Amino acid sequence: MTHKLKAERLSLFRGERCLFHSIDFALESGELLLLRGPNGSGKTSLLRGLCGLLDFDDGILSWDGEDIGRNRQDFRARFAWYGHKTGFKSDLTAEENLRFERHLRAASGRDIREAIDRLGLTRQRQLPVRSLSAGQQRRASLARLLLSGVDVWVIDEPFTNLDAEGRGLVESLVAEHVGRGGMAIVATHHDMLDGQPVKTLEIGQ
Amino acid sequence: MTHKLKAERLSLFRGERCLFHSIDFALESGELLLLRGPNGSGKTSLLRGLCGLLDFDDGILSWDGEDIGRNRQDFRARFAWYGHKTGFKSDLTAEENLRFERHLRAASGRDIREAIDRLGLTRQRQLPVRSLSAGQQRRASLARLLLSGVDVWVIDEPFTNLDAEGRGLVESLVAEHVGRGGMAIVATHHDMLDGQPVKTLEIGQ
Amino acid sequence: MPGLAAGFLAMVQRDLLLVWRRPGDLLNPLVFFIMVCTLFPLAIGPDAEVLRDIGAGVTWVAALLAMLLSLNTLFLSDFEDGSLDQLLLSPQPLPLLALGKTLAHWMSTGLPLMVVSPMIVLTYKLPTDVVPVMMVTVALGTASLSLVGSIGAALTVGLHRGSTLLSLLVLPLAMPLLIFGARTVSLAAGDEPYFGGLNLLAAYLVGALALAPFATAAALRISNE
Amino acid sequence: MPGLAAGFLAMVQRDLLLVWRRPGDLLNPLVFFIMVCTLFPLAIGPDAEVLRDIGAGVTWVAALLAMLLSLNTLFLSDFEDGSLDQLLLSPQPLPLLALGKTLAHWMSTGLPLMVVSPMIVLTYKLPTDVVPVMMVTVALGTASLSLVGSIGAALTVGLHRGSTLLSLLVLPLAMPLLIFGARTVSLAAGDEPYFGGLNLLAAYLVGALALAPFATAAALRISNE
Amino acid sequence: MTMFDMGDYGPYVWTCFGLGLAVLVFNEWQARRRHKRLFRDVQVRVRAKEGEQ
Amino acid sequence: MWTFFHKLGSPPHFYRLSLLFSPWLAIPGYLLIAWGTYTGLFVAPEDYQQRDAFRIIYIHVPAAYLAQMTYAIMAVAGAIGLIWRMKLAHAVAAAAAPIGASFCILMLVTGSIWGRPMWGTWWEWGDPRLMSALILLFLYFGLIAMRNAISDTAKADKACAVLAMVGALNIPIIRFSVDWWTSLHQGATLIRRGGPAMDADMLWPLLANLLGFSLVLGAVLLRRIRTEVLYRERRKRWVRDLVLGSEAA
Ligand code: HEM
Ligand SMILES: Nc1ncnc2c1ncn2[C@@H]1O[C@H](COP(=O)(O)OP(=O)(O)OP(=O)(O)O)[C@@H](O)[C@H]1O
Ligand SMILES: Nc1ncnc2c1ncn2[C@@H]1O[C@H](COP(=O)(O)OP(=O)(O)OP(=O)(O)O)[C@@H](O)[C@H]1O
Ligand SMILES: [Mg+2]
Ligand SMILES: [Mg+2]
Repeated sequence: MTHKLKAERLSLFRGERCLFHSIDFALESGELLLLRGPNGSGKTSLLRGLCGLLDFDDGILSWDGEDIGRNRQDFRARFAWYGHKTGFKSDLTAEENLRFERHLRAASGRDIREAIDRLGLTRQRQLPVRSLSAGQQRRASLARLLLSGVDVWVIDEPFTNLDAEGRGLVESLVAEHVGRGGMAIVATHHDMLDGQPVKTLEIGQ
Repeated sequence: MTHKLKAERLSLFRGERCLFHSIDFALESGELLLLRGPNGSGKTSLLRGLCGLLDFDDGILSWDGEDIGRNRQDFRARFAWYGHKTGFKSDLTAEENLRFERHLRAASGRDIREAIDRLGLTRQRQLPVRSLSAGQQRRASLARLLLSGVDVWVIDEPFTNLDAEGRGLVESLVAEHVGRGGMAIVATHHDMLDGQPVKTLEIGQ
Repeated sequence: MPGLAAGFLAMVQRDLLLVWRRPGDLLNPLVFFIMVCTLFPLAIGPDAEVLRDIGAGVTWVAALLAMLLSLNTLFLSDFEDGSLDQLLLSPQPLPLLALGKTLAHWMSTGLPLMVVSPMIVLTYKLPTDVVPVMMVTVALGTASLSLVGSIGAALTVGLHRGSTLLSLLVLPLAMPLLIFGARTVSLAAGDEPYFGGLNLLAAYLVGALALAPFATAAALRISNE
Repeated sequence: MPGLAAGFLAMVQRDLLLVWRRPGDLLNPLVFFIMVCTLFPLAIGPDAEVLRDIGAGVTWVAALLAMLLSLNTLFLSDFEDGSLDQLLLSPQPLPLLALGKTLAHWMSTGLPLMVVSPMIVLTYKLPTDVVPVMMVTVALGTASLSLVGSIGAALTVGLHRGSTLLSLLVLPLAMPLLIFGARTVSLAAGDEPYFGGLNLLAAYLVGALALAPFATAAALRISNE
Repeated sequence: MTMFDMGDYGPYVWTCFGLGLAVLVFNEWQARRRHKRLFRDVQVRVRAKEGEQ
Repeated sequence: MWTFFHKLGSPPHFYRLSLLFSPWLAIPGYLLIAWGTYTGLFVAPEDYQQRDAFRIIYIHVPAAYLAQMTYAIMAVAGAIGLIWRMKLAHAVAAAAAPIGASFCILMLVTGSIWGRPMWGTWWEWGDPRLMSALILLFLYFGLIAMRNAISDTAKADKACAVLAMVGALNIPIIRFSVDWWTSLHQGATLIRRGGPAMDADMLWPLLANLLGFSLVLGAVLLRRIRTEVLYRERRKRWVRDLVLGSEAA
């Protein structure tokens, strides 16, 4: 079944400044939206607004024609968020963190161990998240997306701190998800999935 | 006057694991060393060891033939560190932070305002560091390097969160510094200063 | 989606696991409580009669302060490492998750206080038959404090303000607990009837249990913008 | 390189500026202190004689606790935002910078406590001519606490252990201060000679001033690995 | 038998000496046990590593 | 002489030699304690004031001295480790803390048991001598807690060394406080001008126990240091050989 996410006239102010004004886009199942813009243009803020972490000052966000803002709770099961912060407790191992999050949202049915192996953290399985290197922490929080059975992946700068192999991994994860009929919205300064059909939204010009 | 930084047989353990073993390199004024390696290979740890934030388990680091480990304090004025954390108090503006740091180490004689303008933060001058976007924070901490009159820049993943323009800025800053006879040691997953002579050190193979 | 009970229990379990990994957090309020209770005799001097007079008061002030101080971090680490984002975005009802966190908080702060409170009875030379009353009042009072305090903690989490604001918010709500609690123990120590105080404490707890989780959830959404 | 005095002063100035930006931090220990001192009469009841007996003790315990709790964050935010790295890498002598931070800490915690301490004298119905003694002992005691506490804060900064460990480390060192301080005020309130205690407090301060910055600097280097 | 009464202070004196003995025994035992455990631990680990190679 | 010390400082040698030394301390130590305790309990005359209760002195005073001596050892070892970067010194400090804490507890418990018949109370808040003993215990607890809190051994060593040195400076301050206001506790009877104020019959068993406890401390300390050394060197070649060698034997 295909879904449709539509944004109309989104705008947001910060302090005295208008970060963005009247942003529109529409996204269907199986599509990827790349969000681009210079530093400080408001990409992170837009993404946080999309998944419900902050409120836009104006505009409507709808899912299959239904206004999401009307009743956020019904739509929470559809969005997953991957930001600058890991969202993991740093005293627990990645596995323990993921096992907890199992109970928070629908799962993709994948095995936690398997996901950890896929992200190349097999040897670090026993380490608390605190002891992982910068890139390893980013990898670990990718596992959250992989394990969730959620429609829309909202991703902020996924390539940060990753080596070439890790960047390839992100691309293939997103491609897989989109291929299975998911949606993804990705803010990044780098190119991604070259040669495949992606929508692009530029902000802050 | 040219200087020489030399590392012999550096090694470091973390927990049960040997992160790296017997690393050697030598660097002269006007040279750039790129440090490369996959996630978790110990780049960050090596850099922190070089500028004196942690002790190696073995090996000698020398400056113009003098053992640095013997008396670190004498060599602190030679290294500047740019890591994952901004090193700024987030309640102060970038300018206030930089003004404080003026008193900590030798200055390059550049004006603080000028540096801020150069990094594209003119409009954000009044904002506390907390309110800056991810990329703006990274830019602000680049100003520290620019303002310090220090021989060796030790830089960990400078491109993180920066847009294309910001990445160009980093490259030109490093190129300028090296051109003026400074040294720079940069850990990065990306290419840098293509076509110019750089030394490369691979770890974690 | 996983069931409601599963989410609630997972929340409690995660927070207890965290405490287990860092027993320091568990000991924090406990050590503070014991510290306050032992510092007093040191500073005041060993006069047994004075000690007996202030025993109940010291215990309750110490317990209140210990709880207040531990509340500061109730949501702070979740806010800082981004896991609060994940909780807010979860389809699980937030009041339930908040209640889970509060329960774990009480189990790791109020419960230990309750367990050591008899020690205070001895240190301050109160009659030993006060012990059960002391334990019951401390249990009821700290549970109410956890609940009421969680609202304050949620309201102040993003403000980077330390615990002043939190104390100011929670203290007026906590004052009745302090006064009833200390009075009940004093009365019991003087062999007078004390059931009125106990009933009030219990009623307060029931009210807090019914209202606090919703207020906390609403406050968390506002604070995390 | 900029001069030593410049570095020291810049350090003091920066930390005071930070406090100024977030007055909550300044109020934190102060509010705590006032809270402890006012909660006691509430919990114990208004018996003037009992209050007079415990006045000096309560003040000193409250001051000690307020200082201990504020110490926890002395180096924490510097550690977390990476500015501790920058301080450690600076060619300025670290003990001097540490002393600067400690001075700023005292000015934003100990000094306000000193200023409000006369209020306590009134609340607890102590004779008013105790006021100067109270202020002097509190000033000396809190300054020593800032210094000694900075060692503990530096030792525990990277451990993510909350304030338990810190309290455990600092408390033994602070106990003499508590005992001398409270005793001196009590003696003064009872019109007895109290200069011995003052001298001891002063001697402690001088010792701490001479040694603590070096210990703190060493501890910071160790903790930040 | 009166020797063991210690006047009326028997209980006090004997608990003290008992505790003294207990502390001595505990220290000796703890020291030996820790060494034995660690030694076995290291042995297991080294053997596992040798096996790997 | 120097080569001897140098050898002692090298872990494998220390590991081997310590096993040889420790019985030479332990056996005379336990014998002295046995004699001292027996004589103290059954031979020494009773005190004219405290009567038989005074016999607690034969446990209490050695415990008190050892608790303080162990702290001194720890602080000095920490300083040596920090200043001369001698790893063995850190091992000594790490090994000493739990032993010292155990004697400190013994001192407190025997003291308060003694206090019951003598002063009519188990514990007296605010008594300077009692408080200083308690502070010493807290210092031990702080050190042990901190060592447990830091997972990296080298870092824990350095941090504990700093703390031990700071705590050591505090001890004289605490002692000084005793003179300032009156204490229930007895003044110095052993070490004071004009010689010990004690009957020779009472004194000799006390001295025997003091020496005996000290020797036993040395023996136990050696054993614990040995364990520490083994732990710290567990990745080294000599440990591997040692461990595999014992398998063959
Ligand atoms: C909890 C209670 C007690 C504690 C913490 C305590 C602590 C100490 C300490 C630390 C010392 C060593 C002092 C030094 O090295 O100069 C000591 C020695 C001594 N204690 Fe106690 N004590 C306690 C109770 C008692 C009691 C009740 C008595 C007897 C009535 C007693 C009699 C002695 C004697 C005779 C010495 C030897 C003094 C000397 O030779 O300097 N203690 N005690
Ligand atoms: N206590 C520990 N026990 C075992 N391994 C540890 C411990 N602490 C850290 N490590 C390991 O040390 C390495 C840290 O290396 P470092 O942060 O220097 O990596 P890096 O090369 O900078 O990686 P990245 O590119 O991801 O930033 C990681 O592999 C981590 O798993
Ligand atoms: N209180 C404030 N007053 C004015 N401007 C603010 C305030 N808070 C934030 N801003 C501005 O809002 C913007 C934050 O945007 P956001 O973090 O969404 O940027 P971004 O596009 O994600 O940037 P980056 O690529 O650097 O991550 C910044 O330009 C910042 O300066
Ligand atoms: Mg961003
Ligand atoms: Mg790194």
